[in-house]
Amino acid sequence: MAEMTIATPPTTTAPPGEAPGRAPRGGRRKAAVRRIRRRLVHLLIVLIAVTFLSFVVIDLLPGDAAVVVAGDNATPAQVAQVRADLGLDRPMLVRYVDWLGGVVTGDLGRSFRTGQPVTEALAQRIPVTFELTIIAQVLALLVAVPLAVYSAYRPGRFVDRTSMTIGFGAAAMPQFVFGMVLIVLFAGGLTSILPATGYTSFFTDPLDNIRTIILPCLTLMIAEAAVYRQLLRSDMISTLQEDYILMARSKGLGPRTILLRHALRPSSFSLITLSGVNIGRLLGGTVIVETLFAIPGLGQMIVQAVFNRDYMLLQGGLLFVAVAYVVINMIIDLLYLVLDPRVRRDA
Amino acid sequence: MRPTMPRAEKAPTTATAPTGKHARREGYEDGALLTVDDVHVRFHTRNGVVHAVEGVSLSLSEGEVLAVVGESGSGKTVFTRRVMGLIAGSRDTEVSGTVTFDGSTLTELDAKGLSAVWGKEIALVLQDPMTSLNPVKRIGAQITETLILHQKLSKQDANARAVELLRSVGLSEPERRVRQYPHELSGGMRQRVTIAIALSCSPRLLLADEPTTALDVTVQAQILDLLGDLQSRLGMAMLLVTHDLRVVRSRSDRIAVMYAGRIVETAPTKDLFDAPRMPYTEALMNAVPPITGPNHVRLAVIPGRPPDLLAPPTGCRFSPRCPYAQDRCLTEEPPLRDAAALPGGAAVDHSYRCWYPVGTPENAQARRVNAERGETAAGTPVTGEMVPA
Amino acid sequence: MRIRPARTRSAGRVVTILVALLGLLVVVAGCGAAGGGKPNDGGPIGAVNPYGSDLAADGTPENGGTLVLGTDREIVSYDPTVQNSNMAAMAVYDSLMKLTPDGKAEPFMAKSMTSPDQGKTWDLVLRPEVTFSDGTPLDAQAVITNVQRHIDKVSSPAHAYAAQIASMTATDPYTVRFALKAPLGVFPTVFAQPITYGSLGLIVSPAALAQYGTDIGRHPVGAGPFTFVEWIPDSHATFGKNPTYWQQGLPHLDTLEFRPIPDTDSRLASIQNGDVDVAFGGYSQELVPALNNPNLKVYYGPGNAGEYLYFNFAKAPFDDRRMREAIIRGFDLNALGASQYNNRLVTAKSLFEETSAYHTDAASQEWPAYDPARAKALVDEYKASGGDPTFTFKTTTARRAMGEFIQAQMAAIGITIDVEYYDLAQFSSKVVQSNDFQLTTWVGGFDSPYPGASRLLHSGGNTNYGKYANPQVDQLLDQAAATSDDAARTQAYQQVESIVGKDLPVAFFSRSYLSTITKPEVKGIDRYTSRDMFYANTWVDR
Amino acid sequence: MPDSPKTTTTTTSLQKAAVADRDATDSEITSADLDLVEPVTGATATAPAKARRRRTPFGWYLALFWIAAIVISAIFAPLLPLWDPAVPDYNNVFGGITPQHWLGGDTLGRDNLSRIIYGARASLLVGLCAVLLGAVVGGILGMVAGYFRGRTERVLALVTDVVLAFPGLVLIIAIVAILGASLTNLIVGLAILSVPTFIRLARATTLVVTQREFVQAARAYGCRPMRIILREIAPNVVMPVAAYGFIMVGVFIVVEGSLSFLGLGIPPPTPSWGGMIAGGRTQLIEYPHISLIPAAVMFLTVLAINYVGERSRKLFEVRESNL
Repeated sequence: MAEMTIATPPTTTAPPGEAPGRAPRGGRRKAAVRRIRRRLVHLLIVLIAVTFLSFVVIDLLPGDAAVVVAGDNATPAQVAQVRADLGLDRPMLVRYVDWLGGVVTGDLGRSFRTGQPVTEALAQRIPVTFELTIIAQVLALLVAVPLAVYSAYRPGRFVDRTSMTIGFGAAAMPQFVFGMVLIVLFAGGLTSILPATGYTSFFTDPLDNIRTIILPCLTLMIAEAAVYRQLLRSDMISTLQEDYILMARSKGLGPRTILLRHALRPSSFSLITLSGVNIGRLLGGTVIVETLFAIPGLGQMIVQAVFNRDYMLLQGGLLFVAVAYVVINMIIDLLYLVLDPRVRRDA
Repeated sequence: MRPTMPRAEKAPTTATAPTGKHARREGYEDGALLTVDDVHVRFHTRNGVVHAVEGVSLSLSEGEVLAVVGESGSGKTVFTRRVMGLIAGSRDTEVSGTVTFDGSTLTELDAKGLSAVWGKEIALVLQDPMTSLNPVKRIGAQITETLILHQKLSKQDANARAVELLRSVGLSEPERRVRQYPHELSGGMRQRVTIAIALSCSPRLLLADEPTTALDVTVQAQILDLLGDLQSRLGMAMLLVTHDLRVVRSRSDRIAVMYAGRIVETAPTKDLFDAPRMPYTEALMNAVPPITGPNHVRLAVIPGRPPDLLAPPTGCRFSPRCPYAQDRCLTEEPPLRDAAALPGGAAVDHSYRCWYPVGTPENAQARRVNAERGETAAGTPVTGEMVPA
Repeated sequence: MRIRPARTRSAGRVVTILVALLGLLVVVAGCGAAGGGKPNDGGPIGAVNPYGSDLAADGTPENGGTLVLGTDREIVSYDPTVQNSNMAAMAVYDSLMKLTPDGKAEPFMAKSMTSPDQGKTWDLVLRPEVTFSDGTPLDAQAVITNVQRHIDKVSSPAHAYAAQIASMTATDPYTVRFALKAPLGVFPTVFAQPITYGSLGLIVSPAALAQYGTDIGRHPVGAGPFTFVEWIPDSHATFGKNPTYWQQGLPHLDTLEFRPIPDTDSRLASIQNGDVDVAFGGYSQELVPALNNPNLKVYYGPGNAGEYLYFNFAKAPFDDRRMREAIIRGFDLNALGASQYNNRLVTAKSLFEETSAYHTDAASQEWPAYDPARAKALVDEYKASGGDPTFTFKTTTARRAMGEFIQAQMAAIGITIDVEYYDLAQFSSKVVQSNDFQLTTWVGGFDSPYPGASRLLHSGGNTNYGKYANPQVDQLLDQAAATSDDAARTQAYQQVESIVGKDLPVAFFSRSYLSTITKPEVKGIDRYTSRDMFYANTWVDR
Repeated sequence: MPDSPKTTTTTTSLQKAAVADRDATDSEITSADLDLVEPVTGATATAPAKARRRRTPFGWYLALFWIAAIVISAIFAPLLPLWDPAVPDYNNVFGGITPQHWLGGDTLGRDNLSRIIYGARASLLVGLCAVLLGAVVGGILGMVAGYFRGRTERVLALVTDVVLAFPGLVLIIAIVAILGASLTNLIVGLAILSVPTFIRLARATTLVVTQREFVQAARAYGCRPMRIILREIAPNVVMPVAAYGFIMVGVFIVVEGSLSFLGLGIPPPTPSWGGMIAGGRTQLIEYPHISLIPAAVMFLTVLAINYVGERSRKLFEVRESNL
């Protein structure tokens, strides 16, 4: 969902705590491996459950894929033929097992509508969505982290209050309104300095690529940045209450060192989780931005696939989103291992 | 190390009152390393104003150990942090009084000036080693950053020095420790690390804020001995804050007893133990420490609760809990007075804050009065065990 | 005791920002509101260069360059047997025949098409110089192979036309003889249709068909002015100049790039911003601003039929003519125009558009005018005769405004209706195809009356979703299609239009708004009113 | 030497969480807790003490007033002297601000003010009901997961991950397509999307609360689990869930707007803010008020909700920096 940005509360992500000085020191690496393995099994089950769920949901959807493929002029017999051709006459479970078999061998089938292999469609769209997502995330973090750090350093002061108000405002507008405003401002309304629609691959024309993704990325990042700032600020203020910050201060370290070297890392766990969740979410659906700016991304593909009942394409898209979710969760877990030494030992 | 007479009735104004300047000069001429003059700290909270520290004055010479003793909430931690400058005035925090360290007025320094003193000249050891080390930084890095900052050591030299420091605080395998994270060490080991950090730049003054409260009983003595050992070896002055009068008996030169944000009695250690004047000090001494059970469980040894600093009692702050409290105690706050004039009060530099100081006829009279009516003037019942034998 | 520092956030600044933001929004909105309420006096939109620009007046063409074209939907397939709206198909295939403004067909890629026997058999003569871009010749066998695909594939939009062919023979390498089951005077027009309506005139290289099989939809090879380079769905489809194009010296352009921009407002923004050189508009919301923009050039023709409502003749209440008339009489076109067409609604009161030869003014006169009182009376009459006038109006999710409008209009004449919205997939299968509706919306313009009118009005016609059946109309339509006599055809269609005005099989209310919007420097536009373009002559005056 | 008993400390839930995180079984945590007894006030601010007001800021009242005004007028909309929000007036199409129509008219000439007030009903209903549903379901599941741990927790973690790994928009489209487009179904869809987050939040809080003495005591007395959850745990979980839920109300109001852009919002003729913004979008250049006025109302409302929510959260959680 496009604007579920705020849907993860910071509390969900507190890294697991543990008793100090208790665990055996030697088994650290082994424990980390065990932890990862356990997560992998869990996430594999998630994958299977999600793909199965999507088959069930698709099966429940009214509207007949065969009718859509056969076209408005088709006769019933012809629709039946199409249905048989697409294999839609078989029971759902059979189709699922069949599809799963294909997934294992790397065959995701073909789009009902255009006949394009689903793997090819994914290969065309994933880089686009990926670029958009990552750049938007990086921009959001670049804006949010300094603001959050400074706001936590001087809570209630000008920077904090102003960025909070702007942030609240950013979270109070649907994304498409921002997009519309940006188009009016930069693409054909007041000025014409950026393209309103279209996407050029980086490998085709790097400069054009940057020009085409500026507005979509800005639209995506505004609300994200607001949420990130709020979250990091809150965690950072909490960290700044810790004794070790007082200790660091008493050592004579300057505020900059304390904020960046001592407080930022232990404050960043929730932010990393949320950012990860958002990347996963955006990879699956920047639909509104893609539609508004005519970006050939995955979100548009998935939504169009639902509307066209292009089940194979939809199934492939959902599989990718689920895999992305799983992989990102793994990455977050690994990041925890890197960032929080306390997690490393325990499992 | 002479507590100057406070101007208790004077409303705190600004940090640079003429008296403050005078005190600084005087302290410097006396060779005092640290002079604290009429320090006040007030927090403006949602529920009212908290008088955390009220007109505390004291001084500390090079190489001297001063113990600040008081219950939780007596303001000793706030006082320590104010001395260091970690608490400064803000919209919610009102401060006044001066703190002079080695001739310079800390209370007039800006953040930059303070940073140059902190860690280098004055170091701090906090109560809880579990929380005072950064959980995501290696031990070594937490030690070396002061060395690199203040002593301009190279990273390599700093690392070598960190190992040395850990060895000097009695940690085994220091080479391995520097690469470990705090959670991999026990509480006692961590406190040794914080001490190593504090001592890394050989400060002239160490503020130890309840350095053993959070530790197991067996470890407490070790840490205190270590501190004492290092203090005498390095010849630094130490302000040892504790709630446990026992532990400072053999480890301090002087003791200042704090209650409700004020110093209620101050004397050389031996003198204080020989002849406590303030009933509160007496009560602290007579309180029987728990021998078994978790160390952190606080037993109600002195009846009543520490005063609410939002609405402190009028008169003597201790009066609601004092077995000798008379009517005067409830209305009139006693000033800090010199004990030299009292019977048996031969010692110099012994001040107390009481209308009926222990060991005087007035006190005996008050005790009798209260015993007769079965309760103090504040209405606290007087029980037999409260009366010292 | 927990001490809570009273860190209060001085609200002053927050309040200031809040008030400032509110003020800004109110001012912006107020500016709009102040200008609101003024009726747009532009009036109905008339035709503007409906068939493209005057090639001679455009000046000397320049060669080279890339033309970027924004389309309103993504291509489904380049296979002519797959129904979809595909603006790029003409670029790669060209067309054997080409429609003239009066709805007739003239030879284009073919040399000629004639009937020796009043439309029973037809001889299609091809140009020997035309080859597919893969080098194979566009000969009689190629045409037969392609037409056979439409015959075999029932789902082809052109299947209905092809099904009338009894036999095809190659009388010589470049001549195909079509023997029809019955005479069809308009047979050449089915070789000139755009891909959307089904056309036999888009010819795919048989070699490519053999190579790609069912995948031909993604690898088109034709004899058109451009050759397929790549297609990345939802991103772009690129075409390069065909060096062996049959028209010497053409095309002018080097490259065509089609970009799908499905969002109407974004599409308009793109042409205004200059992201694209050409935008294929679908709605009045982009046509009107483009007409008002001096920096844009617009090509538009209202076309026949247009936007209309289907009555379902198989279900109450619209099996009763009184109710059909009541709906039309209760439908305030001025209000509709004001609310949804910027007051520039091109009202439709007849099957054929006003300038068409098949149109008579009498038919327009006959069409029920807006008369809510009469509509109410008709509804009451229907009720009195035991009918229940309530019904469910089904439409697509994109037509919510229309749903709301009709609901309000019907309420005014005393009919309470439910409105249901469907996404396009459900709408096709659950509503229209399965005939499960009482009243629904449609957009369906056409250039030539055959097959357009037959598809819509002939019993069993493949867009006759309301199951309208009038033997007289069927006969007239067949007659019009069969005859080779223009005058007889005109008369037959005029009669059809007149009967339609009486039977009210559908409720016409608007012509279509299918437009081509270009930057002024784009020259040599050659188009149908369905927006489909011939790209060989297009050039850019840089 | 012993200290006297410490007075009750009002630690915040997050501090409790922090304490428990260190490990509730470690005997040393209490000493960490004790440190909170001492007022630790940071503020390196060198500025002299000034402005010691402790007034609630004016903006807070302003925000509360705005929310109250919207809610009250939405509730009493039928009693207010408003135009019928559903009846078109073709003389007022795109109408400007007039004494009759204070906020002008929309594409069908319906009164904007009336539609905004009636729209508040739908928009607030979506926000409130979806959050309420999600919070109740997610809250209960989260408490169950956090209390029982073990298999229950693992199954719920799986459910949570599955929902999160499924694109929300596809879920909404599917629900609307399967069950039909209606206010109720939209609420159900949004509630399903919010359940995982509430599960996680409630679970995290429950983990902390369960470690506390009164719960441990209740367990030791052999109280039934459901009783413990409802009597002991739920009261402690409600606050954080409610604080987060309050913010989510604003989020969902905005989400409804976004869904309207895709034609998946509240189906007409029921007016909703998102539907009004999306409906006026095509007239944005010529008649911006049709889109922008509801946009402004949505903006201010969500802003006010966020502002009040953030401040209420702070009331329960005071933290000061050591820096």
